[in-house]
Amino acid sequence: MATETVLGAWVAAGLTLFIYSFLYKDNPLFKLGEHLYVGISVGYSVVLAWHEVFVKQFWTPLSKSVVEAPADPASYVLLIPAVLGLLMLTRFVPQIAWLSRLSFAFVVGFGSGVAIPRTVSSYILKQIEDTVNSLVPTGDGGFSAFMNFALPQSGVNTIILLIGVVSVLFYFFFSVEHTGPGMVTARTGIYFLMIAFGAAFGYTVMSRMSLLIGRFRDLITFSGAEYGYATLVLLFVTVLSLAGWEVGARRKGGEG
Amino acid sequence: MIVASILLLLLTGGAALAAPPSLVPPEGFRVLDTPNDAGKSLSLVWKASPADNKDRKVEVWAVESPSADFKKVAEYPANTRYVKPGDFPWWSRPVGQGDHYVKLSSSKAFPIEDGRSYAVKLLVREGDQEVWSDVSQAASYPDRFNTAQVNNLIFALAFTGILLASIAAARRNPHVHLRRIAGLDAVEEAIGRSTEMGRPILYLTGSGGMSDVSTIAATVILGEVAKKVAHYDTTLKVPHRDPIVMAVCQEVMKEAYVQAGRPDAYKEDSNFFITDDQFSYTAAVDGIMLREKPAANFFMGSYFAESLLLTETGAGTGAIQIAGTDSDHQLPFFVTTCDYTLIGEELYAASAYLSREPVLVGTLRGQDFGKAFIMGVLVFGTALATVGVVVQTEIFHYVLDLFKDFK
Amino acid sequence: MIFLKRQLPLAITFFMGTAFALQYYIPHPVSEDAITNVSKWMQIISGFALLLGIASLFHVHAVKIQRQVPGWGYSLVLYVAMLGTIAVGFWAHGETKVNGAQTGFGWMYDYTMVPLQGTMFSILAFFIASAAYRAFRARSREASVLLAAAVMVMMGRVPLGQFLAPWTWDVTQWLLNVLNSAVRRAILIGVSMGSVALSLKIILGIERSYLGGGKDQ
Amino acid sequence: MKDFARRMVGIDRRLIFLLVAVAVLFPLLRPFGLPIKISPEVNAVYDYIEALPERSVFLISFDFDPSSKPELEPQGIALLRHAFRKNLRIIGMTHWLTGTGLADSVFSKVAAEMGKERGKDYVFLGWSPGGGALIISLGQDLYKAFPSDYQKNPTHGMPVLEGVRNLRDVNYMVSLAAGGAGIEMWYVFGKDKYRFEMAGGSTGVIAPGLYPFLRSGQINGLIGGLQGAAEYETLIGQRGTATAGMDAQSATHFVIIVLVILCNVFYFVLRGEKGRSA
Repeated sequence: MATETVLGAWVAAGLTLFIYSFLYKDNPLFKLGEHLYVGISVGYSVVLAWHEVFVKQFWTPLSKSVVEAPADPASYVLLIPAVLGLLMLTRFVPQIAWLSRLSFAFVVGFGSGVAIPRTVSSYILKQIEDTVNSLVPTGDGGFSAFMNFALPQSGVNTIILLIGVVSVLFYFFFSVEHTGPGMVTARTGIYFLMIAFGAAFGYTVMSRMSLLIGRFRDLITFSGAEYGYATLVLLFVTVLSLAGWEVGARRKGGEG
Repeated sequence: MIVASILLLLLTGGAALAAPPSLVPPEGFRVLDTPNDAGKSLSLVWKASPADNKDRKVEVWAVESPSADFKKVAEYPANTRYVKPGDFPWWSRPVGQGDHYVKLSSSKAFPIEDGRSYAVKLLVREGDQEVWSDVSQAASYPDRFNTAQVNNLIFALAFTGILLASIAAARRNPHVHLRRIAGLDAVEEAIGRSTEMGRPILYLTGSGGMSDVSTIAATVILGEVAKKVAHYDTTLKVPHRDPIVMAVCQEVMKEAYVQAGRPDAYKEDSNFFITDDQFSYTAAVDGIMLREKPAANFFMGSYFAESLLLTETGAGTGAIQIAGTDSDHQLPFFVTTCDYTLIGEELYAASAYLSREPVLVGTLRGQDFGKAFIMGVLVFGTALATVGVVVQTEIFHYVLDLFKDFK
Repeated sequence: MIFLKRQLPLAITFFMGTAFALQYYIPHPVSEDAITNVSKWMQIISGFALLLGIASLFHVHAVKIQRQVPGWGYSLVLYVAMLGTIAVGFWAHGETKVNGAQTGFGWMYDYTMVPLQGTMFSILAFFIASAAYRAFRARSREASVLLAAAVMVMMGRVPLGQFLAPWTWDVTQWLLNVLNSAVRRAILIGVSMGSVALSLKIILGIERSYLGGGKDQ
Repeated sequence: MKDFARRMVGIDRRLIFLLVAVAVLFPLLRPFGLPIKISPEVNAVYDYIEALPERSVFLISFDFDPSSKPELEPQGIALLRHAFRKNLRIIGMTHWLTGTGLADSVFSKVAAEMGKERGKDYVFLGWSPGGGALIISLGQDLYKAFPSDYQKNPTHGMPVLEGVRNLRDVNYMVSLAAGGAGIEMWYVFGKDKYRFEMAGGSTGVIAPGLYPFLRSGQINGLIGGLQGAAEYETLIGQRGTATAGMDAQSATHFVIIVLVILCNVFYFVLRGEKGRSA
């Protein structure tokens, strides 16, 4: 197997174990791994931002169009976003920091503008449209089709959906006290909420466990002979250094 | 959908019954500029006929320029391309419900330019019979407004009006009625308890910066807690992970102690900075919980994975825990590990309720009007839809279409 | 000057906001060209915005190292890692692979960043487990309902659950498609109103926090 | 009883960590291979791709980063295998900067395995910032949004992109999302205006939040978490890491369930005690 692959396996396994050492307690190995992580991902972002945005999106197209049609002002249009982008960076020069406001105004204005009609369309109208349905059984199938819980669109489920949406909306309605019928609706709402949270809970557990499984699979791979038993060796090293650190800390504690 | 299927059923059924009739040209054939588009496209419409069936083909023949002669552009089975409910709103429907509608876009085979008139005719063929429709002409134009989405625009404008009105109203009187929020009542109890136990109170403002609505809400609620704490003079500890938020919280607390008439009791060091690093911060706060055993823990603001570690340790030390967050991915954990939880918008509501800041209160009211309206639409709309099906009428679509999303 | 600093930004926001909100309703080619160009510009500006965030992080840790605040060593580690990655990255012209062969940049990504990031989040699996044992209590009727639903989904979503109690599968499906949908839809509508309200307040200059403070990204 | 409960509640959490580690390790080393059941949500995606004619345009957006690799990478691999098998033209991209390398390697890996050619059968456009703005930009003019692909080849005139001007020419789209900048965003800024059919693949964490869109047909299918990935692997009859992981998944879920039950048993025992002492 290629040297860099084996080396990679050792590095990957080591860093993984460093992070897991937090399970014992917060310790230098973990902090080391964590800061490496931040540093490397920021570095990666810088490199990609440069090549993918500055070079591909800006420099190459601009120079191309300028070479093709130097006289045409349209060739220089990409300078506008570049200037706006540069203005953002004036944040770091207190005297002219206010210039950055112009570009933020531009970006935030655009963002807010495009968001409004699309939000209304996708998150409000479309949702209302799908909630408003006839309750009486339509088409064939009759009552049995109406009572079919397995079919999300069936009549009974339509009713439940309507009750759920309205009662939860009402729970987040702050202009009236939750008393009398309001009380009943709000309670219904909260129970619906709890069931949904339960589902979210279950799914979150599922996700987290999947991540763990993924990492463990790698660790198992790296513990193979072809990788020089990287995981096992490094596990031993990590435990040892943790113990050493613990002892050191104790002693310091003793003196202090 | 249903209506369409019934319609289709009738039509095909009818076709099956009828003896193979001699072909008649499609009734009411027209070509027109496609409505609500950016141009470069024409629309063809013609009436549905009981004789439509899958063996009968409809061919579209068009001519680019007067000089050139007609050529075939497209072909469909005669029992397809019906206008279904939901395709068009009643206020911008080029042809009747259930009739035929075909959109002809500019293509290599048949380029369509704006402002030029094109002649189109249909050829209907079944078996060896065939018959031509008469020629219809139209030109394509780009449109200035998409009328199909006018309901979307109205909704947006109406909501703007309501929002501005309610903010203005709140500026005049910020003390409009807002409902009590259970989580806030618990605050009193928690503070009382920690006073009698002589233990400190721990208050976290979450991981967000000052630009997060939830962090702002957290600082507002901190002010309220501080006021009560000042009365009882219990110790309040606020560990931070963002220097700016810490500075704000110091001001808020000082102010609260002054309002409570106990400026002397305020301690500068009750706000303190730990680290901006997520897990190290969490570990440190857990340490505080285990050493000082606070009787009450408050978790307000936005949280990520750390929420679990914090609330778990807190639950272990037997403290009353009150949470408030809009981080929905963490809510399930807060609900199961804390005694009270302000869920999502409740957190914003709480801060409006306490601060009575006109914009906050006004926005909350504005959204309430919006919600009330939508709840009404849902209930009333369902009733209409049901009645519509019972008495077999399309009439209610004039109302229901207003709350659908058209393109 | 005060005009440039206060009113002009607000004017720009208002103009951009209204213009591109209305653009949605205008199919005319003119409006289409407008959004084609401006959305393209946004890509480039966002690139700079990214740099802004990164630069502030640079700054924070530089200060830590200068002042030698406790734990400044880690900031140094962060710095070295960051500069190291940047160096390797530019050396490889940002390419992770050159005709099939992995570059140093690709290696760093595959063997340091991927495992580190993956592991950071997988720790949570352990914390969920210990929280499950020590904190997830049915302390109220609501919490009991929540836990019941959670257990149902945890059963119904894995083969073992489907194997031991096949009905949990169907119940889970119904729970997700109907009950859960209803709640999520209500929340979605509520939150959307909030976000529309915020957008409106920004466009109308009622909400201005994005102009001050450094936390706009 | 009560002392026992008290002692049990007080045990060192590291023991529980150990328990979880074992629950994951054991099934990974000794899998017991339980059958995977297919949900309609996942089936819908499979059927739609199955029904697409050859050379249809399939856009897949890898909107995640290494932190959710174990869940979404298998989904991506399964989808690509299926799409390549159907001879679709595949366009790949990502909204998540730190996920770029991951997405690219998945593409090259599966393409190599299926003997497909970059630029002819598929293209990976790479990453670009902008989120919603980027989607709008793609919807208006793909070549403006991505003048060149991830390997710096100009997108104009690429055989794979023949006849594709913008998102309107996409036949099917799937976003594999780990968060906000994903499925919803693709709908709101993409499908809402450019009318292509789309589905979602997501991490477990965000899956429940996507059901309203599934119900309203805003997305026509949903692949949720590792289970979803395993279902898709089963559908295309090529078992992968997801299927292999499901046994461990089962085990851990049951450990959690048992822990929750224990937790509550002890809680009620001790609560009774508190009640009296107070």
